[in-house]
Amino acid sequence: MIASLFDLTLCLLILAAAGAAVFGRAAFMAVVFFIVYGILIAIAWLRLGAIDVALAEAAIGAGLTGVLLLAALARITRRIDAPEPSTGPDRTTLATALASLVIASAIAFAFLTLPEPQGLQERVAENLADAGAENPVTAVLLNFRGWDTLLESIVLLAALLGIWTLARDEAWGGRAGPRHVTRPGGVLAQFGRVLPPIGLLVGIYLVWAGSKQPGGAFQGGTVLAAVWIVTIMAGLMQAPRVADRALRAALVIGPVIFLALAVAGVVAGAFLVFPPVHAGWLILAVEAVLTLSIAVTLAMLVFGPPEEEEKP
Amino acid sequence: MIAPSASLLYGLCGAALIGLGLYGFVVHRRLIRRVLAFNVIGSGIFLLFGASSYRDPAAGADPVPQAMIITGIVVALSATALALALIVAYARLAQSGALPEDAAPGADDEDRP
Amino acid sequence: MSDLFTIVMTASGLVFFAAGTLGLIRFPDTHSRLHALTKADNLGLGLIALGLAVQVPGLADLFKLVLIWALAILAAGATAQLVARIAAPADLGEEPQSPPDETGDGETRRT
Amino acid sequence: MSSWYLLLATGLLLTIGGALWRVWRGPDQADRMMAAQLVGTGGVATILLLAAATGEWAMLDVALVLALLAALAAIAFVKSVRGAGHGDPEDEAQNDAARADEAPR
Amino acid sequence: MTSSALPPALALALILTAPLFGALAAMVTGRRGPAIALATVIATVAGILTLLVIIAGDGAFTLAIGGWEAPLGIQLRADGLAAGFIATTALVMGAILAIAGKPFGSGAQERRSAYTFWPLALLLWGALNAIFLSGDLFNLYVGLELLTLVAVALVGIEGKRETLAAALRYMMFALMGSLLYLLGAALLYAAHGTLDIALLATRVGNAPGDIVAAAAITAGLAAKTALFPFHAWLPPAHSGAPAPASAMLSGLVPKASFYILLRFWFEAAPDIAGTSVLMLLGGLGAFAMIYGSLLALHQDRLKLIIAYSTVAQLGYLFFVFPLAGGESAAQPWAAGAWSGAVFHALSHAMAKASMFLCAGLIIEAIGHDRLPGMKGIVRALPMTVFAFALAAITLMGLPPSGGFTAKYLMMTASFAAGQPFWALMLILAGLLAAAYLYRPLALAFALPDEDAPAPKAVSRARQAAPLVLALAAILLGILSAGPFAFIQIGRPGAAVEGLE
Repeated sequence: MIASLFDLTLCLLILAAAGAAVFGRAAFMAVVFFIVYGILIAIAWLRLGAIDVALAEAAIGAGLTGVLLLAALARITRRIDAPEPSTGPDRTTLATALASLVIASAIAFAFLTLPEPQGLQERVAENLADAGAENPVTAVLLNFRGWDTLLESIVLLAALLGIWTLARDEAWGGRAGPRHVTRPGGVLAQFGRVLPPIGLLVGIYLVWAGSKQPGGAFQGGTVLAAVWIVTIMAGLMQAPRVADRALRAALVIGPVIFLALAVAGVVAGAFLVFPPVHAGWLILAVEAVLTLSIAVTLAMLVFGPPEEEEKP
Repeated sequence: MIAPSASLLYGLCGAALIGLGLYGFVVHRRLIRRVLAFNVIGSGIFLLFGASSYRDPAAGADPVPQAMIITGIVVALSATALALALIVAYARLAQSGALPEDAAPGADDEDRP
Repeated sequence: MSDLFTIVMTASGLVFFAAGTLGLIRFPDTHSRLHALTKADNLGLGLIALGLAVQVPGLADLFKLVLIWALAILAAGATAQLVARIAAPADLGEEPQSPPDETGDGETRRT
Repeated sequence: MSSWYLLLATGLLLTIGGALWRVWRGPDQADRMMAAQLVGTGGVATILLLAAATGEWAMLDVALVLALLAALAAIAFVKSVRGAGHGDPEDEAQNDAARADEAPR
Repeated sequence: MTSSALPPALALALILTAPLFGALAAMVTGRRGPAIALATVIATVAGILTLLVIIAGDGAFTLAIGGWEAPLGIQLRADGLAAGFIATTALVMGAILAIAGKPFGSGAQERRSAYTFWPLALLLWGALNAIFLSGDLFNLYVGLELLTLVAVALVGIEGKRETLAAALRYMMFALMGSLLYLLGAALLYAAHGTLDIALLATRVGNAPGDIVAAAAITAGLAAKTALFPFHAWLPPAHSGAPAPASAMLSGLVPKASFYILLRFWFEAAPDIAGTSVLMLLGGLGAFAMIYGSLLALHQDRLKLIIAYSTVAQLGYLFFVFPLAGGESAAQPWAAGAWSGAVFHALSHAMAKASMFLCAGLIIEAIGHDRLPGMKGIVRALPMTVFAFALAAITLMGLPPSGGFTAKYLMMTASFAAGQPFWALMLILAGLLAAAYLYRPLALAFALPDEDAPAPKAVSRARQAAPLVLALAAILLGILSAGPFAFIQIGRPGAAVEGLE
């Protein structure tokens, strides 16, 4: 009963935040509502028994996406201030609202009429012993559906390449993003010194714990990326040059090793196998390098393309 | 009355989020608002998916959809990052946060006051 | 006994959160709202964490609780100061830096 | 006990609702951002209570991540006020000199 | 099915990983793009040849990734259809990469576009191969997203205002398409506990969830394939990119989403298809065909003509749904219609890529692609114009090209099915294609203006690349019996009739 009350309240808050993010007049307000929305959704995942997803949502949805949006907004509004076209409730918006309502109702109907669930809980549990990870979600991510995860780690790189493509030609090779300046010894700089050790610890813990309990490469990698982002925003470090070989090696090392493992399976007449005997440490090793690549890639996604002209 | 189960509530919430996001995606012309709406739809779909895999709390949450959702969240983040970078780069050149066909007549010419 | 302690602590934690929110809603200007907020909700979080500290099964979880609270205080302290600098131009005799939120698109301006 | 935790968590959600109202009203960007910070702290507290209610103490990790990243958005915000998101938020008018050669084109 | 498990696994591993390895290597080294591309082509083609031999000899096979059978794991499915698309992709990519060495070669200093082009192009290839081999709807989603992000990046690679707008427009459509597809996949998993195509085939019925899922997946993929009314993004996106990128974007990328549609409607959910839905898809295709053709007629820039032609040509791919789906699926003509669509997809990939590469060479020679400036270009670029003309023959559907085989198969099916409307549309499509392609061809063969600046020379080796593609499209028609039999391998309910 009380649980339902909690769920109902949370759903209403989620809808309110999403509604404000969609309908809100000012773009900044919409972005703030979206950040809030991410926090609430992370809580919702806990109620759905999905702690791993909650971790990912807390780190990515509420954290990184918000930073990306705020940074983008600051850079766009600096350039444009022209009033944007009105989207008052004319006939098209009314039709859109109606169509959205119909589609949402159809989806809700489809959801309500779903047949008896036939999830894979049991099958995952049966094979968990051979999977090399006690956490079923990690077992699915790295082993049972490892090919998805491998491709996904490459999707991140594709996005980064896309972003780098947007650099101006003169700036190519230079440091990613603008150079952040802060007052030395100021609040931000102090904060940038205190946070990283803790964040580093938490990030590594999440990866390490991920094979037994909720956590894993993506969650840990996001935390590590966030730490790096804070350090750079606090002006304590500079973002690396996009032409830097070490940076590029760090970006690809995770996918490369994962791919190499996939090819090694050919010896056994298969593709992407973790032999049960070695699965435990292999998964941990793959996760470790993946975390490094994911952390570096995510941070570079936030920094953006190089902006300052490269000094010869 | 039967007490509404968590999965039912969150599933319907997900459906509603999809509808909300769809509306925003179509109606907004500023691209950054569309990216926001895209993310709302995405998380609505994930919520629906997650709720559907938790319909039998006794069996626990199905780990396979969870893994797919984590993958989906990362993919959505990649798409968002690229879209935002494109919008910023476009705004730099066009002084507009909307596509030409969506911009108000003359809005492109107005500079920052 | 420990349950009673938990109940008292968590309940007072909620009271502080409620007070913080009330301040956030009722106080007239940005600065006083900021003030009300950071103090009250961090205290609230601390009380709740303290209340739960007697319930956690392991030392690791206890450590996590402490870490969570420490992080929250650290983050709130830093961000409150930073935001205050932006939000309180009057004291410094500068022109306003944090604009009233008109960065928006004015999409409903004409309706 | 479980019901008690959930009841408290529901109460926390209501205070979060109050913060949402402030995000909506503004009027300054700073107001909105600080209200979002309250949602963050409230969310962390809610998660602690949920962990206690279900006995799934692994949920604490989520609270930990949320607390760790709560500051990220706020920093991105204070940075966004100056220099297209990379200027110094603590930079007052008198010490602009250091900024002169860093200023964005 | 095969005596040893090693060769099939090796073939698939090469096909799946070589382009990805190449992309990652190119991302690190920066200035070695062309060399890495060459190595990638060699490795991938070796894998593909092995695969073709295995499939032709032993038939289609599946490989459970990691040894985990569906529904727990992901199945790779290598059948005639997959191998056909993979082989065609390799041919097209090979030609494109061969020609891209000049515009995207690096000098002493690493340049932006010269750096990003190579990893992006190789990632595009890797994504396509992953899609063509995947037997799992969620894995297809990840592959599709990889493809989309790479394609968007390639559209914007010039970094000009118009191309960025085109990239953004494309991205908005593509994002929406992905979300719809994901929604459908989520609903299917929720209902059936699997996303494996073969397993879904036995489980998908007519429940509301299945219907909403099918609608969402179809709409999402249609948006990505630029089916009318989701076509608006395509022409500016395809025409704005540099020629090698355009060739990939127009020739290959839309085929991936069409391929998934084929897999979905004919293999994952064959029973769900109502006649009205299939008619709607075909009708939209017919509309796209007419609309795209008419707009192509009105363009004055070569690349825009080619891009609008893509809208038209993709349109009649969708005729396959009314002709071979639903109630027609069990009919003798279904195989012909299905094979016709596949032939069309493959020959269009080669011909369209060839045309964009030709356009690129013409731009290199005269500095722009405005039609009037092309007068008499045949003297400067004889091989290019010849390639363009051959590609045009395929697009018009004239014998003996692959396009002709495609049209012949589909028209036969159309009459056999008692739906002559589609045949009529196909004839109209050919006439319209002839009309919009006639103008550039006529100008190319005309006498050059006296005062026209002399075109720059383009090396014969580079002119050979589009020619090879155009010839391949013709050969596909001449030798159609072999490919026809090959793509049937492993097709559920494969039938023999259609080509007699």
